[in-house]
Amino acid sequence: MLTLIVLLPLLGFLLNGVLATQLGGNRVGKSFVTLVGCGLPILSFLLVVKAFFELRAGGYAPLIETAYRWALIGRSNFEVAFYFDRLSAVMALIVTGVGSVIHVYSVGYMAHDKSFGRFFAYLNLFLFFMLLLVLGRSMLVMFVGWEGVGLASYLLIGFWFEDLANARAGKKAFVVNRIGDAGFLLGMFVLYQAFGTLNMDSINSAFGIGAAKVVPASLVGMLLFIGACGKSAQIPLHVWLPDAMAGPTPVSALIHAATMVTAGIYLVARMSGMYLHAPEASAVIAVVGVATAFFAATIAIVQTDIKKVLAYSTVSQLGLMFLALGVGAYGVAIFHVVTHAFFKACLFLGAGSVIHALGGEQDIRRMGGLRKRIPVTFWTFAIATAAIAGIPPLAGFFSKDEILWFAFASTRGGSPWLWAVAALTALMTAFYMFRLLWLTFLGRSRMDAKVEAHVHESPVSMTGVLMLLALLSAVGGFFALPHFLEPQLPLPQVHEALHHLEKPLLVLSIVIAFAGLAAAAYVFGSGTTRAEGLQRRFAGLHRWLSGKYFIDELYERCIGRPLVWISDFVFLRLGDRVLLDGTLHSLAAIGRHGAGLLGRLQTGSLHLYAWFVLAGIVGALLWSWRHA
Amino acid sequence: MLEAFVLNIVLFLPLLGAGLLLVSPTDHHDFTRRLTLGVMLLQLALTAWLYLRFDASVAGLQFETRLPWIEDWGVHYQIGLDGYNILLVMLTAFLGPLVTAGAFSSITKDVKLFYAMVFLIQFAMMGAFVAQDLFLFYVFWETMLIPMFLMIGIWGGERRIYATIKFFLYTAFGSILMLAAVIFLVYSLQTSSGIVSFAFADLVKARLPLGAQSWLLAAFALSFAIKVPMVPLHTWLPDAHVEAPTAGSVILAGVLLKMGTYGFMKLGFPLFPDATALFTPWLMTLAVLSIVYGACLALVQDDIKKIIAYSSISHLGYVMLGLLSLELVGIQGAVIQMVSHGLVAAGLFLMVGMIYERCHTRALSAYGGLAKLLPVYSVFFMILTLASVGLPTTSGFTGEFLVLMGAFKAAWPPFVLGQDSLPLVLAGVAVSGVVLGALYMLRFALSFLFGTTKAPHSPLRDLNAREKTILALIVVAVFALGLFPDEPMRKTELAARAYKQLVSTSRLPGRAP
Amino acid sequence: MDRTQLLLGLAVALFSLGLLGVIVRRNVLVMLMCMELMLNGVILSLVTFAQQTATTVGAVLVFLIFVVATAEIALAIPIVLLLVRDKRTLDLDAYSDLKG
Amino acid sequence: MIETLLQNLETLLLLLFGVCALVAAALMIVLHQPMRVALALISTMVFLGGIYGLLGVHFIAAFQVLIYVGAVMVFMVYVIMLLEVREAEGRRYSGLLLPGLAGFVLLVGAIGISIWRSLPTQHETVGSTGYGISAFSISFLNDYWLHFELTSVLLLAAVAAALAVIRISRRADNKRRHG
Repeated sequence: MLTLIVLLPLLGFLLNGVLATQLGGNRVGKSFVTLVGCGLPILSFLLVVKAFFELRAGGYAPLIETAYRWALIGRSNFEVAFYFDRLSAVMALIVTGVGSVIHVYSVGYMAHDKSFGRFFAYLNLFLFFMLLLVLGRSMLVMFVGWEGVGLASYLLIGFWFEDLANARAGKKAFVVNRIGDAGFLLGMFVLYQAFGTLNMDSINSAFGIGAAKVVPASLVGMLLFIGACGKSAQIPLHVWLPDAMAGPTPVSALIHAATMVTAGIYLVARMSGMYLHAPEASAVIAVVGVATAFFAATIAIVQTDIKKVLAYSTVSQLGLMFLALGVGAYGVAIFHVVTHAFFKACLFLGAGSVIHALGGEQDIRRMGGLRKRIPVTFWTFAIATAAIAGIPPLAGFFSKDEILWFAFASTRGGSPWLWAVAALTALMTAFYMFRLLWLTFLGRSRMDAKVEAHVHESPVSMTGVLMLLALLSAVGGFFALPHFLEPQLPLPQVHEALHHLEKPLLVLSIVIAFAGLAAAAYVFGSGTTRAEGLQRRFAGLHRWLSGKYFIDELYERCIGRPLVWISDFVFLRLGDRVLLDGTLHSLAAIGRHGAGLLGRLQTGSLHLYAWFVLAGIVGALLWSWRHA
Repeated sequence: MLEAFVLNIVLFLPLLGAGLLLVSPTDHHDFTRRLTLGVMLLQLALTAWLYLRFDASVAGLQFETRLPWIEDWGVHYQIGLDGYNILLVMLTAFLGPLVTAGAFSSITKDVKLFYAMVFLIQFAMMGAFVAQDLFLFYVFWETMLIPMFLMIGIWGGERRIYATIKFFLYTAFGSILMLAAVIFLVYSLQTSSGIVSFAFADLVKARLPLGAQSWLLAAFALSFAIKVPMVPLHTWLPDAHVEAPTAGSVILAGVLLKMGTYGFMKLGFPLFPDATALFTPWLMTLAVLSIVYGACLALVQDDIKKIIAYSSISHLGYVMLGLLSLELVGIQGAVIQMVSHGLVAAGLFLMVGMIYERCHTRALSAYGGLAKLLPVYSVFFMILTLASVGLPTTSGFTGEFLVLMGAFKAAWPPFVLGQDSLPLVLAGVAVSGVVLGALYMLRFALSFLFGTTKAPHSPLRDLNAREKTILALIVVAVFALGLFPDEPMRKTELAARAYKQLVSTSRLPGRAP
Repeated sequence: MDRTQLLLGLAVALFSLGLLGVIVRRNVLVMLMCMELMLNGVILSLVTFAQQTATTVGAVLVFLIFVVATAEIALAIPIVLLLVRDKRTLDLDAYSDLKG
Repeated sequence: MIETLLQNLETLLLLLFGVCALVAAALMIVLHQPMRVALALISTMVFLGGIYGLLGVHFIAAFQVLIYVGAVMVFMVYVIMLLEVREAEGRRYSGLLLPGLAGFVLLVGAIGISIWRSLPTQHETVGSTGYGISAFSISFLNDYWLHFELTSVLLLAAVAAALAVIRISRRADNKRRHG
């Protein structure tokens, strides 16, 4: 059954990819594409639900299903096997559930695109790989999914490839992910040579019984975290995600917010058995996570593209999830993954609805006053915004608060300054999210007249999805997910001395959320004049933030250009052309010139030739004396 | 018995084909093409039958033929299949019809002569793979050179003379050193054991002193490394590829380059295990250098054929790395990587040939947005590109993954024991090839397929049925090897074990078996 | 100094004089004749050795040399005739463009 | 007494013939006229024939006179007469006179020393164990028949080549005449 769950989207990919594109000559119409493209993921979702009930009926003993043997080399058996436990059940539900609704949304969103079939084929391909990633028992299968979702992401970012910038963003995403994948590979190799297997349950239990001495867990943890950094857009590999917004908006919602980018969190949580023995790696994860959260939030404050704001917000939220992982609260991180999937998908789809309504406009400086025009979108967007900002009792509040609490009090590396930075991030999150809400929907309209005339609410297939996701964003926090996962992912111990601070901190985080809301209301509530004033006063800071700390430029200067320079100048010109071919050509030239010199001896004078004969005879005689 | 006979037929079928072409009419090009394709398909069918009959549980030679040839020198006509060559023989037979069909529309000059050359190369390559006698191997090894030389020289591009002479000089230089080494090797076998034989099985038994081994391995390695090619002996390859006609490039990349790695695996390392142990750090360094160097150079080329040529250098570096790792995983990976590269590079060169037929330029900057103009072409191109990048589920992944895993597994224990950290560093650098591979291939795909449409000739017609069939076959093979590599690896497993056994029985300290 | 050495010395002198003549003389016919002189030197040495070792192989070789000399002249003379007809001179230097 | 005298006479004659041959050969280098050079060569050959006779290989002496003097040199003299070259035009010697002489001295020295060093000091008398034409013929046709046949092939080739040369010259003539 697990195999079937994985294979259904693949079937969808093959059907749509062959029949509904020019590869098979566009044989089928849109209704077929819709039926296959949405039906199979929904079927897959239903199967996951069924599997979940089976899991529960079996007392949560993991379901294992081996599809086939990929390779048997010596004693190492590489099998394609699927593993279904609490963690993968949660992830699979999210992936197929949120995935299915986004498929449905896409039907409306992409209705007028000429590559309708190709789009659904890619989406199904993504689901296939994502399910491989989530359900794989072996790291090998996970890696296949890991790279595969990267491929799907690449294809979807560059979906409108006529614009070179889109294709370039896709390439950037793929290459940056590949850097992470290299780390993943290395970590995998170290584990393999230590244990001779790549099955993650075996590895975790091996660490559980004290294999930590055999293999440096922190090293492996760091290497795997490099992979997680790539996929989940953490510093220093975060640069690809904002550019990835070049893809169609449902893609941004599905891949670059709800599912794929959380693969890194899933990886760390899945390998938690190992990370428990890797305190150094965990500390690094926490610091990188909180730093990413903070810096991404600062950038999000000044972005003007609606999707870019959400993208940086995603990076920031992912950072918070890593913070939770770093302090050992794996269940909490997964909890935030789930709630984040709900409200971020809702936000992105809402943004998509806005963009759809405005005919492609994405700049929030040219929006405003949309509340009345597209009310459903506004209300769902507002709920999701409140959720991400941490307004109780919406979903984001619960998960974020737990992260903050464990960052503060966990015995596995929690500390007050981690909490302080995370809280500051939460404040900024509330601020920039409400800024977004305000600039987009409230206040006066700043739209062109032509655009304004065109504004319309989206079809019901889109708004229905928005409402469903908004509902989930609102109530999602009431599933006590960390406790559900606790048998598998135990929560860390809390410093006893700090226990009494839990309630005050809870209140504080509510205050923070409302403070962000208030600040946004103050700055943007009455037009943009105050905001512009602030921008003038902190012009230098603003330049840094809107330039995204010039990380892209830095990479370009320090890595991109030197690489090309070395390749072109050192390797190609100096190495290949001068050193190697040069040596070769000079050898050839020596031969040619030598032949020319010898050729001059051929004067045509027989006398000279005869003299040479004479000299030769004398020489031969003298030589024979020496060797007599 | 029947199988041994069929293997002989498989070997000599191309020669027969060339003979048939000799007596067939000159001007009936279509007849020539169909005849060639028919013979190639027959060869493929027979080879496939042999492949299925091949018993994976038997170590050593199967379907063997051994007849005396030059008895005074102990030379035998000895051929057979074993785990070393079974996949490569299959690859050669598989690519034969594709090369033939791929050249249907591109070769219009001296068609008969051209296909005769294709037959001759096919014959020589097949022979070099199935030969189990060093003398026979050498004869085939040299025979390969001549039709290839002619193919580039007659049907090549503008600088074909330069390219073909460079190709010839490089390979002939290596071959002559190898010949000297062969003679010395047989001579010393005779003096040490009194046996006069060129058979691989006998030669392996001769244990020479380390000094002699080193010189002999150096001679063999030079010859093989030129063929592979390993940096810094690679500069003939881009020129040869660029100037060769499509079929030439396909044969070169698909099979000919594997001669080098096959030679290392079958001859170079097992014959001289002690010297191999001595040379391993150097060879490994060169292999990793090839991976990185080839990738970097592919990054800055504008000629699309050169990009693929340099990527070949990079990919074959992985093969060498796997062979040198002496881990079962790495060795198996190296074999798969050989086949995978044969398929992928052949496919990419065929695709370049197809676009060249339509647009008559190989400059990357002349193209753009082909995905819009040629959607079907682009799909195939993308798949092969991703296979070249080594994306999971394609054959490239199987090869690269297992090779890197093997290299790492071999490098880790000496590092932990504090003996030697060089292999680990090299394995780490080799992993970076994964990133570089993505970088150059996607750069290629980016400016080739995407962006605003730009092509030297429009309107372009998309692939026809013949081209689609060729590419579809390759793509199917690529995925089969990526998804189900177990079956082929069963057939090579015993050979990989034997190779490991032979090479790692070194008497040198620090590398005890 | 016995006779063998004497005869060999004579043979050497004839051969060397012949070679000297080929080197220094300009007239083609004279050069041809000097080559004959060289052959004669060689024949003398062969006869001497044959006598010394009392075998027939030297004589056989001498016989062969006669044949070769005859063939050589039979070919050389027509060539010289051709050249003279073309160049109107017997001076060897005029033929140096034959080197190609 | 007479025997020793005869022995000495033979040696004396050998010396005499040798000196004469040498002088005639030297004359070949210095004489102007080709005809005179030819005559000098003929005398050298005749003297050599004498030497062969003294050594007891009469059939080679006969060959020498018959083939060389009788056939080859007559041909040569005929050509000289045909071309009517009385006066060698211009200089007698090429530019390599001095290097040639130096080489000559070196060559004579080198071979002379070689002979000196390599010959064992055996005092067998040359000519004491002579053999006749019958021994020669038998050995020739028994042991060296292949060489014999090859000489005939060589001669045939020479004839063919000479014919070819003549045809070329005739064609060149025709061309000159018509063109």
